Amino acid sequence: MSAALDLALCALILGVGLASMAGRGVFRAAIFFITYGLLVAIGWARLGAYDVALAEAAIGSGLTGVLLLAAHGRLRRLRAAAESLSRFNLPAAIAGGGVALSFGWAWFALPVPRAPDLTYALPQAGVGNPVTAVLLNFRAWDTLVESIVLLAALIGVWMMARDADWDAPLGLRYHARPSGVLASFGRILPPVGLIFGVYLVWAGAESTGGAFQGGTVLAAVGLVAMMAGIMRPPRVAQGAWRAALVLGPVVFLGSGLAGAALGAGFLTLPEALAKPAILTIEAALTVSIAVTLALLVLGPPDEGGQQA
Amino acid sequence: MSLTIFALTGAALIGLGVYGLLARLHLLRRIIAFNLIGSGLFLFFGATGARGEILDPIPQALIITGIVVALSASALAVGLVVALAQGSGRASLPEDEDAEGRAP
Amino acid sequence: MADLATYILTASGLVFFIAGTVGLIRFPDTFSRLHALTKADNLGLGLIAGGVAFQTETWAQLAMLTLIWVLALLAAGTVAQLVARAALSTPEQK
Amino acid sequence: MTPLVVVLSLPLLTALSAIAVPASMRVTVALGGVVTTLIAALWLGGVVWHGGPVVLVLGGWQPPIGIVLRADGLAAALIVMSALVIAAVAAAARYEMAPTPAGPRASFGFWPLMLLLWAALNAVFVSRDLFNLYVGLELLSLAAVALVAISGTAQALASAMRYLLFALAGSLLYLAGVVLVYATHGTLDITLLGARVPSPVDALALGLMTAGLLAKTALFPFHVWLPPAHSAAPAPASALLSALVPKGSFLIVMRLWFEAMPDLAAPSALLALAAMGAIAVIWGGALALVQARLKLIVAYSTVAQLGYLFLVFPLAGGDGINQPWAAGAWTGAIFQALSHGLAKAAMFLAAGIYIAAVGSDRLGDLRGLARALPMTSFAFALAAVTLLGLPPSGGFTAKYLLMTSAFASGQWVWAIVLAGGGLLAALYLYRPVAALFTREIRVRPRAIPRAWQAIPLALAALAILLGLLSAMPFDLLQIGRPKPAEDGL
Amino acid sequence: MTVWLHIVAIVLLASLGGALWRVWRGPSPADRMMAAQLVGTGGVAVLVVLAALQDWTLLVVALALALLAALAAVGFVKAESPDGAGDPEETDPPEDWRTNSQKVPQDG
Repeated sequence: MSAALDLALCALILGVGLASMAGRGVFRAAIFFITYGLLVAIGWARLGAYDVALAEAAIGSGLTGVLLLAAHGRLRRLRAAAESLSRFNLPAAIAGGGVALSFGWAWFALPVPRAPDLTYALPQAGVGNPVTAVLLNFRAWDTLVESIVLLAALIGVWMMARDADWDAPLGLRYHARPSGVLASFGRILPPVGLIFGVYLVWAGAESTGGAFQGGTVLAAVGLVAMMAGIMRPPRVAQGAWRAALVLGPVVFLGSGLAGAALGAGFLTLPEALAKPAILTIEAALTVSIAVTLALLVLGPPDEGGQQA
Repeated sequence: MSLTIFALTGAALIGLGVYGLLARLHLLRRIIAFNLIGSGLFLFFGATGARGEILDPIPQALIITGIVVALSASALAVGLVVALAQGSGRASLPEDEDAEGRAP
Repeated sequence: MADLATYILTASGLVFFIAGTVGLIRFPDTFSRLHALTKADNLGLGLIAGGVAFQTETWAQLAMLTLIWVLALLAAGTVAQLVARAALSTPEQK
Repeated sequence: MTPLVVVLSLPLLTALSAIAVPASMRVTVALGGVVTTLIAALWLGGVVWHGGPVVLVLGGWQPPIGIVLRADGLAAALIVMSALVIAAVAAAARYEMAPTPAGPRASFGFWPLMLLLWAALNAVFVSRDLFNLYVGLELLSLAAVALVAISGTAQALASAMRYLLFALAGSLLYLAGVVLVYATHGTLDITLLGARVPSPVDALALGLMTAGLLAKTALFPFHVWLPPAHSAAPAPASALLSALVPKGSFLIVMRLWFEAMPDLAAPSALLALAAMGAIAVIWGGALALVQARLKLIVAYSTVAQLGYLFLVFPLAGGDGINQPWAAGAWTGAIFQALSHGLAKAAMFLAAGIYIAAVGSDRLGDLRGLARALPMTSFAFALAAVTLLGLPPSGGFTAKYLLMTSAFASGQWVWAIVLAGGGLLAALYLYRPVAALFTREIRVRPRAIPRAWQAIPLALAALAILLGLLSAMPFDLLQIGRPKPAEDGL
Repeated sequence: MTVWLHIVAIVLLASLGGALWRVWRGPSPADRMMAAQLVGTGGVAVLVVLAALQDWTLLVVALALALLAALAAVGFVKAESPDGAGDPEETDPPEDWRTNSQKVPQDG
């Protein structure tokens, strides 16, 4: 029974993946990719990877979807959204088929699993959720660099602005009917999202959740509020927002350096301090992730003028 | 059984993404293709991490990191595509435009 | 008893979901499809959540189920309204 | 607080500060960070030279649970070279990127992106964890692509997009291999992988990782993105991109083939790597010969010069690792990476000065500039000496070591490639040097501050010095070399 | 109960397949978007069922999906509006929506 469920789910995932690559029109491809993220999130739920399911639902489906749809809208207005008729391309199909087959072969050729033994390490990690323990303690350096990757992408996106627009607020100038459905939605959703996002960060220490998932939820409701015209997007020149961007990485790096200065070692969390330290880092990181993700999706300042 | 289903789905998704990346020239489509490859890879990885008696948390943590990195790259790529279209009116690379332009 | 309620509620939920999908496939134009859709699937979700609610172990789970349904309703109502108007205001396009 | 921690965290911290502080303080903060990190990098080099490899077990968690960083002689040498290049680039960027003529957008972005790129490089040079390397490479690539796009022209945006496509394809290929490695061995640590139980999946994993890294290193035939991208960026960014960025992914290829999976280094695979490198030397040189713009000549020369690096694989890899000539080949390749970094940065910074002076980098417009900009033009010529491999430069040491290994191992063909590549370099570099040093002046140049003119000269002089004082870096590079080679010495 | 919940999940997925057919066919963007919305609601329902079947923690994932369900659709209606930033409910586009910006772009 359970295999039938997985088979049905995987058939849908594959079908949606195929639909997002086949056919004409990038709009349809983008819509399929949104549903794809949702189905893959269910797939992660089936695999028992609940933290990943949460991340995929929030990032893979939610934020990437808005990103793609907004990009499509901009391209359509620039008359660059049209796509030529898709033709079957044999060399590409051979390459794709070859890659798929080699991974299929690899799955059956893999030796017996040899996961690292975490039994002695987990009790010292400070948090009960093993995924959070890996992200914030065992492999904290990865997570720190990853939060910086987000930041680098944001600076890169800002570099796409026209020089004339540089001082303008980020993204497009969103507006909506003040008493309309969208505005009401933009007022109701953020408080709920705020509570849920904070809950996810707090709960992530012991169960499903974490800074990235919580930050994504906060970014998403912030985006809704901005698109509904409730909240005004910041400008690059606003120092408080830039401080919010770097807060998390600074706290993270600062705690790592404190460990080194106090003799424990770089990025080392003494067992007694591990839990409060992780929660502090996660709290700061959530703020930065939320702001960074929201601004990433918002895009560079764009006043809609023509390119000089 | 179920794990094999997920792993092979992941393998097929990687292949699909590779096909799309090579065969489709519109840059937004290529960005989706990258995401498909990444996601298929993660699905494969997730299946390998679930083979043992207890679920290995390290692949899960790596996958979450990977999802965030993929979003960063996608956002930068989307920004580039829009800026490119603003400057040139095209959303494909110059060397691909002939191929793209010939189509009806 | 609780199990029976689950069976009945989830089965009815499925009926609504299937009805919504059939409407989505069969109805002739965009607006009638929109109409059919938003009511059927939200009722379906409500019934399924109601059915699952009989299996919950804690009040928190029950509260969460309720919240899920309320949020889905809110989203669906907003989205249906906005998308319908967007479809009205933009001419037919590919 | 070890120097390694400082070298890793200070560029990050400075980048974060450069983002947060007001525009008026940005350059000061960035330069402060650059100088301090340069000192820390030299300190690290000294510590490694005297005390051997510096190891950092992050969080106290040994692999396979945690991540280990290790600065061996190779990593330390690359860190010191990067710090020198970035110090020069930052000094030049004071004139070019802040705040005019580049505009507030470019000057906002350049400093944090440069520092993030630096942080990524240092992280990649010392990381022993394959997934951590993936995250570091991703940071490196995104910062590099953003630096290309900074100019904002349609051509720069298209080049950046092409670069990003290659970089992302490379990342995914590499990640695919990493996934297979973890699924097979349950560890990502390079040292632990060196002692792994071999599996049939390993070859696929190594192939995928290598292919991805080659795309990022722009080895032939994956080089097409490099020249347009490197020439479209602002000159200080071009210097970073050409001199430093490809070394990050190349170092990982070396770590994989020499340390993680040396047992898979079959002669045919090593031959294929070197053959691609040899074609890159010839093809890149030939294309550099026909370019009309200085930055494109210099960028195509990067394609050629990176090709030399891959000659190390058949000369020092596989069974060759136990041969007496392996040490020379290995050290020669690293010398090539170091001297190319210094010389190439000098060339791009010189190109930036020419563009600032005459508003163009077409060879015709550069005619006679040596009289107006003697220091810069002398620097360009000096850097050319290194790229040609003429004594007493670092490039000479590199090519001499590779050449003697090629003769010693009986692999004559690589010696021919080295000689042919040098000849081609002489031809393609003769054109700009001859144009610069001719008597007639085509365009009247704008005045350039003397301090700015001196920056490329300092770098070019360092590239020469690397050859003159080659004993010290030679010793440094032997520290922490892959084990089997030590028996061969 | 376990078997029944499996059946519910499978039937739900099949119904999602029907909605996906509408995403493929369109014809209007609104059709595709609304069908994707149905997939979203159905996905929440599947996760609710899986929560009962596997682990109640999955309710958190379902909640996140429900919370973000409207995000893509809001992005869609924004992108569909004439300037990419509007609202289909605005009967007459406000004249002063650019007042907070510093410069008025020159059309041409």
